Amino acid sequence: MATTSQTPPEARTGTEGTSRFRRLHEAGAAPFFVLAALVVAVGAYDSSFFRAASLISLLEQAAPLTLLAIGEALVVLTGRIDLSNAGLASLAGVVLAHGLGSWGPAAVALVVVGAALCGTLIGVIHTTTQVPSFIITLGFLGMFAGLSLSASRADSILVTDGYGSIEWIFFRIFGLPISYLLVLVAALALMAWMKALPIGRRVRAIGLNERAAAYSGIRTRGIVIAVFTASAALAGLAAVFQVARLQSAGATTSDALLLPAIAAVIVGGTAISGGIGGVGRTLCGALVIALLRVGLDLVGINAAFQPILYGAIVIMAIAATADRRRGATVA
Amino acid sequence: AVDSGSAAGDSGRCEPSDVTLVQSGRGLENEYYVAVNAGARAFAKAHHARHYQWIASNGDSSKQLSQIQSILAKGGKCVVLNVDPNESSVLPAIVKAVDKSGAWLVTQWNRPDGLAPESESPHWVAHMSVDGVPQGYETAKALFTSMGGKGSIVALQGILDNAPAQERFRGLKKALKEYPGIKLLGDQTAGWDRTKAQNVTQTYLTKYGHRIGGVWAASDSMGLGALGAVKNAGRKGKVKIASVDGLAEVVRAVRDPSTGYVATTPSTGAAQGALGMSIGYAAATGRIDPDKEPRGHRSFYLKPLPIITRANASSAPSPTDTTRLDFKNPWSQNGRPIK
Amino acid sequence: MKPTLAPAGHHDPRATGRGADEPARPGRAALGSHTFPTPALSVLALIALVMSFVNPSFLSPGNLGAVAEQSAVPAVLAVGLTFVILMGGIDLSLEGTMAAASLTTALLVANDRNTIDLGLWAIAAGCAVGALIGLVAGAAVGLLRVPSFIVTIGTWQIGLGVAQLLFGDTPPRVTDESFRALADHKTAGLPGIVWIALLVVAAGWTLQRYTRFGRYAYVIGGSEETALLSGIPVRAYRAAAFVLAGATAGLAAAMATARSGVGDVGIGTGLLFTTIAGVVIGGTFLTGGRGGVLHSLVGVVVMVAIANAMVLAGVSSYIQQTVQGVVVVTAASLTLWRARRRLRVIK
Amino acid sequence: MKDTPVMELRGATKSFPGVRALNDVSVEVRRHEVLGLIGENGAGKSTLLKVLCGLQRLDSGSLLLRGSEAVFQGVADANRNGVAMVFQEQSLLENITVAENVLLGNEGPSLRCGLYRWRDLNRRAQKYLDLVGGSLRAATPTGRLPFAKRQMVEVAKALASGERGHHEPVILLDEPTSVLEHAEMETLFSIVRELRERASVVFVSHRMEEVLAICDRVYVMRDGGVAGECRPADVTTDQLFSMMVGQDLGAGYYHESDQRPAQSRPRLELGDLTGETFHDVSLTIAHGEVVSLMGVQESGREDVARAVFGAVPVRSGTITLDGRRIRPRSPAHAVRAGIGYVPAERKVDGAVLGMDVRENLTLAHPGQVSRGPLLDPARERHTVGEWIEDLRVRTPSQHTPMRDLSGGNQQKVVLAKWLLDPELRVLVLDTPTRGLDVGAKADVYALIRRLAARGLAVLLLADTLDEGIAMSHRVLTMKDGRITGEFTSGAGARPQRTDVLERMV
Ligand SMILES: Nc1ncnc2c1ncn2[C@@H]1O[C@H](COP(=O)(O)OP(=O)(O)OP(=O)(O)O)[C@@H](O)[C@H]1O
Ligand SMILES: Nc1ncnc2c1ncn2[C@@H]1O[C@H](COP(=O)(O)OP(=O)(O)OP(=O)(O)O)[C@@H](O)[C@H]1O
Ligand SMILES: [Mg+2]
Ligand SMILES: [Mg+2]
Repeated sequence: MATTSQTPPEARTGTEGTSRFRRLHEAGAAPFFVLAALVVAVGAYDSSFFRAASLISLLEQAAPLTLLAIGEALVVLTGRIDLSNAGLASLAGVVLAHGLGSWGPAAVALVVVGAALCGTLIGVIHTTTQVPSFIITLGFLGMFAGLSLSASRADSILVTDGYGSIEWIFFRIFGLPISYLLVLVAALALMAWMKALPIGRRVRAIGLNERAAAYSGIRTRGIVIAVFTASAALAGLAAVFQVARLQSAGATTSDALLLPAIAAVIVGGTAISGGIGGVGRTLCGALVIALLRVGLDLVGINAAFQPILYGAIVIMAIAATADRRRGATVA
Repeated sequence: AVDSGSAAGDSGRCEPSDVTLVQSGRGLENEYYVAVNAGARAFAKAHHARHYQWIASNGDSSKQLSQIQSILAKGGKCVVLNVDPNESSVLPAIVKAVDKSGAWLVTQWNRPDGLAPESESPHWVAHMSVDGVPQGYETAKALFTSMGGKGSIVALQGILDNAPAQERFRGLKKALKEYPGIKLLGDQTAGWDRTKAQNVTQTYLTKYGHRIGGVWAASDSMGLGALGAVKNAGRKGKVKIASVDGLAEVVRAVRDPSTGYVATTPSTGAAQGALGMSIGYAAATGRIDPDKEPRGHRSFYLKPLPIITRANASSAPSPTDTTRLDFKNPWSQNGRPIK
Repeated sequence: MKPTLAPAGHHDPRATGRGADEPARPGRAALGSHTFPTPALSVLALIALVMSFVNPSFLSPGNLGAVAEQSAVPAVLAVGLTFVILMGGIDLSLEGTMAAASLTTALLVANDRNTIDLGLWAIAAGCAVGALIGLVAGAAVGLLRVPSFIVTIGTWQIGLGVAQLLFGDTPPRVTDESFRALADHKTAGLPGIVWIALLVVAAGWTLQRYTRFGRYAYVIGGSEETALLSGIPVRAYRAAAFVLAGATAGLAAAMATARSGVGDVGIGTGLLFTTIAGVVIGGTFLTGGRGGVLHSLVGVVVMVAIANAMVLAGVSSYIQQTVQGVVVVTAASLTLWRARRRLRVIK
Repeated sequence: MKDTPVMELRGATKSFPGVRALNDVSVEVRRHEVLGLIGENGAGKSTLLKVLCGLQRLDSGSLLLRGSEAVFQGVADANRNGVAMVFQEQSLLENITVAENVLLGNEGPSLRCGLYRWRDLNRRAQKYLDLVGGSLRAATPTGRLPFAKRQMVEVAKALASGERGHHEPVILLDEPTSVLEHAEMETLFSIVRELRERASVVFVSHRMEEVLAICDRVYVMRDGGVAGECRPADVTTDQLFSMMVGQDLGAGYYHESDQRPAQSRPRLELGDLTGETFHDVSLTIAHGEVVSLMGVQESGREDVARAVFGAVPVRSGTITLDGRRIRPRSPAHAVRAGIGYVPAERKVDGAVLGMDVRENLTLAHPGQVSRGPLLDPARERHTVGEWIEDLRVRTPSQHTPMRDLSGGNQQKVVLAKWLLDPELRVLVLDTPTRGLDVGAKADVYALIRRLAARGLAVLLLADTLDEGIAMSHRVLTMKDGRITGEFTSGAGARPQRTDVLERMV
């Protein structure tokens, strides 16, 4: 959806003076500044926010959102979008809640693998029919919603048997939330993966110039399928976290995380047109969004004004973090 | 089943002046929550609470949980929460968070099967709900009676994974059994949504035509949508409608015989807001010890209220009317316990 | 999400080789080209065919009227959205914009909350509120150069917030019967909102075919660079498209408000899905430059017809969403199938 | 007044990162003349035209329009002043009609009360279309036109744009003939001759005969400067050529002495290969052989090249590599079989401009700089450094984004991307020197020679006839999707240009 176009050559020359600022910006520093500014702003209203309990609680809340955002970031890096991952997380949660009793810990693996397969299916259909990912995943969003409604028999499922096998995710170790540590481990693993293996470059090359990537012998189709698979697997993992956190699952539990996850990716400075950005800064973007979701309550903003502020802050944050290197990223 | 490590048993009860009252629900663009907020706010005002806050989940379970966790991380033990969980699946986590921080929680409407305050934690003081079965049953009966005990109806369901929606529909089914002359032609979910209800009803009206003698809706907003469709089909007054919730607009429609709207239930929002707060407040300030309260005080339905029909519609109070609320006795409205 | 087709300057001979000087065969040309929503119409025909076996009342005049009535609001939304998408952008804020406009309209006609009565000017006010929210998005996209995808998630929230502020305690109920009659009153068997929608579609089509704004939408969507080279003020036109989308969302909200009789924050719930899916199924490319108002109209009718058909066919509520999802994917695949090519980039 | 040039550049200098595209250039365009501009690739011709039409601004020097200094705010502004250009890369939109393209941004009188009057628009556009001939119809959707016809539309568009002003227009044509067929070329020439009566024309071409035939005056450009000015009557093609390339390069331009005889063992064989735009193409390339495939725009030669690389589907026929039959279903397959491909559209298909030099260089064969599955940064730095040095890629660092490199250096990186693989067997080069400056071009030629000497089979789609003849062991010509001729072209025994040309058109 995003169209990039070369700026007319003359328009480029003006930007050279601020090169240090630009270098910081290109390195992905902007989201960190936005996060710092928000933390300071919330803390200024309410100094108790700086207490360890508050900050750790924020990290814990951010965990499932971050997982979804990381998966989304991989898809967005190729210039595509996955509108179905939150819906898939809801479905996976329902399946997991059913499965934990009879399968125990194996259910976790089954759910993540099953979710990954759903992602593979999406990728295959998208690359075969050459229908834009926006529409394919929109359709799958509907399917997942319908399926989780049927699977949950329109009721929420309390997990009792087998809860022990995932409950520990939201324990703390040395005062640190295991959940977020796990997210960090997953993110670091992905970052290392993207950095140390050729696939990272291939994903970015597809986002930046898919034709050139294809003409370089990169299996673009396979990689696109792979990122959808990864996104779906992370959605499955997010479902595990949600069930661990909520001890139950409902048909629509994670649905509402879709737009925040996308916002997190973009606030993190990943270009929606693809190729620029990555996992690390998405962590930061997810924290910004997680903070915004509760920060306005902490500051005590009247509920009716909150959406207005949220919308305005998101737009401004993205204006600050957007990387416009590739010319005018509009549309 | 919720993890222990509870802060229970600590004797330190809160001074009334330290208590923070927090009411959580979907959002104030919904009349029901306006009534809940009015009730809770009225309680806060009556008790000069230091701080009262309304937080909106906007239909986002994760957000609701996050908001609550953040408020607990900040406010500690003297927080009283009256929560309408966005869906029952967030409730265990809310209970866990409250239990860990030692704050006080009262919940409304939704809870997963197998989870109850009396068996979980003293900090989950009570869970109250409104029994949807008699609501659905009574309104359906009123509908059937107005149709003369025979004919066909269609039903509009609420969001399918929602307990009250299911209870109300069960009430309808129960009434149907008692009225063999009434046939249920079809039921569809309209997701509590007025426009969607209007579209579904319109489609039903073209599908079944004049066979439809009545529409039963699980909520008033859907009932109003059905009314719109009936009106546009030129069958206003001929197709009877009944629904649940007590929206002001529906009460007005019930008063007007030409609409064909026969029944709704009184609004319970203000009562749920005020009672929830007063129970939590009583626990926080040490007036009651949740562990010592009987089971009927921990999980209960509100006393069923007589439904609103044309006979009593003109005397029905406004949903946001808080003058009749009794803040003295938190158990004043208790009906039967929830199993 | 940018399906870069063959890049400028690189021409696929297969796309261009045939029919150098085609003799005018308008029928064939229309069917084979992008100027007519043929695939979407085929999908519609397919639905009608299937339903004529499953439940023939689908094709009854009454039900067709119902489909028309239910299509009216999303069709109006689609008209504005089409121009944004033609230029390669997207507007996700429809539901929020509609919420704000619905309350504005309801509070400005005769209503039970205040004594203001602007009569039909309230509709204009609703459009204006929509246009204003569109302007915020347009300005952000044009001036801040932020992708519209995310900007309009922001303006969606802003619209919802404005609506919540206006909501107060009770939904403002419209007491102006002439305003409500606008939606309900039947002329030639069809209710008012259908006629309004047809007028808007006609206006949109005129805009698309006969005005600079409309023609330049194709130019900008085709190649922003060429547009800039030709001295077209691209940013202004882009912003204008968002303003138009906002205004039509405002009008759609007024229509929906007239239909339901109350100002409602949730007035647009679910319409974003219907409208965007409709626009794409109609054959308007999300990358811009192809498609049009008529395409979107047909696409939206397809979406509404599917929902209607499922109720008529008695499909269980539990699987309706699933069926709808399958249909969206299938219909989009059918519409876009003929464009498939090796190494084609579609995002 | 008669002698005031319509447009004049004085001491014009324009630099891009790493390149001085125009270096103290002074030229003038006189009234009612056809001014020719020739020069090697990258000599700065297009840049000069872009400056004249307001697309680019000078770093220093001045632009005079009808005697007074002018600064154009953009192309539209230049149009209003009667200056219009046909760009080297086509700039028509496929999704609107021919009429709209011709009058884009210039609809003026065809809009009444803000509404398009299509008939009027079509009529006005048709006027220009009739001028350029080619039986073009204004109401046709542009996407339906074949490539060459679009070029005529471009000319019509320039005519229309040039007439926006109140002065006699200046029309700038940047290589308008490179994609035209013979008959269309004749039409174009007659248009240009007719234009001379009421306008000034600047004409850029690589074909010297054309320039000599049609121009009144010619500037020869070299390396961003004007190497000379002459009248066609006074010079021969050979003289022009030596002015263009400079004395020093002369004979060594194609490094002909480096050509080694090919071995006889066949490396790549195509047997009756048929696809959508080519039929029954059979050819064999031996180890160490360079075969150039010549043909005009629609001859199908590009698709043959792409088919070998798996980028377009093949209907029937065989591709045999080192005696083993392969069926490349995608470029990825072809790459794994040992085939490399340098596409014509460097910026679109060849390089990932947003990535840096190092990443681009290792994109196709990361295995060469990895240890096991992991990329080895040290090894990568080393290997990339070697290639940069070897090919004399001028880049500030390995981490410079490709976007910032000059075209020639970008092209070298794209080539190196394939050379990284020691197993490479076949290299398909689609106009690999397009857009390269003189030095870079010579470097690329030298490289092709070296590769061939290594045993590689090279399929070359040359940019110009001369290049194709000079660089190859054999020249094959294609027309309408079929092979029409074969010439051996060993060192010292080159086929005649006219003979080759004859088989192509
Ligand atoms: N926008 C740009 N940014 C950077 N370098 C550029 C740009 N445009 C041109 N150049 C460089 O300036 C030099 C002159 O380019 P120009 O396009 O004028 O050459 P030309 O004479 O038209 O060549 P050709 O015959 O290939 O068209 C080349 O080295 C080219 O790479
Ligand atoms: N939106 C459009 N897209 C593509 N082509 C168009 C469009 N509008 C007009 N045209 C082309 O322009 C031509 C003329 O359009 P128009 O229908 O106005 O002409 P006409 O019918 O001859 O005139 P009139 O109806 O005024 O007598 C059409 O044949 C059509 O090919
Ligand atoms: Mg050039
Ligand atoms: Mg006409």
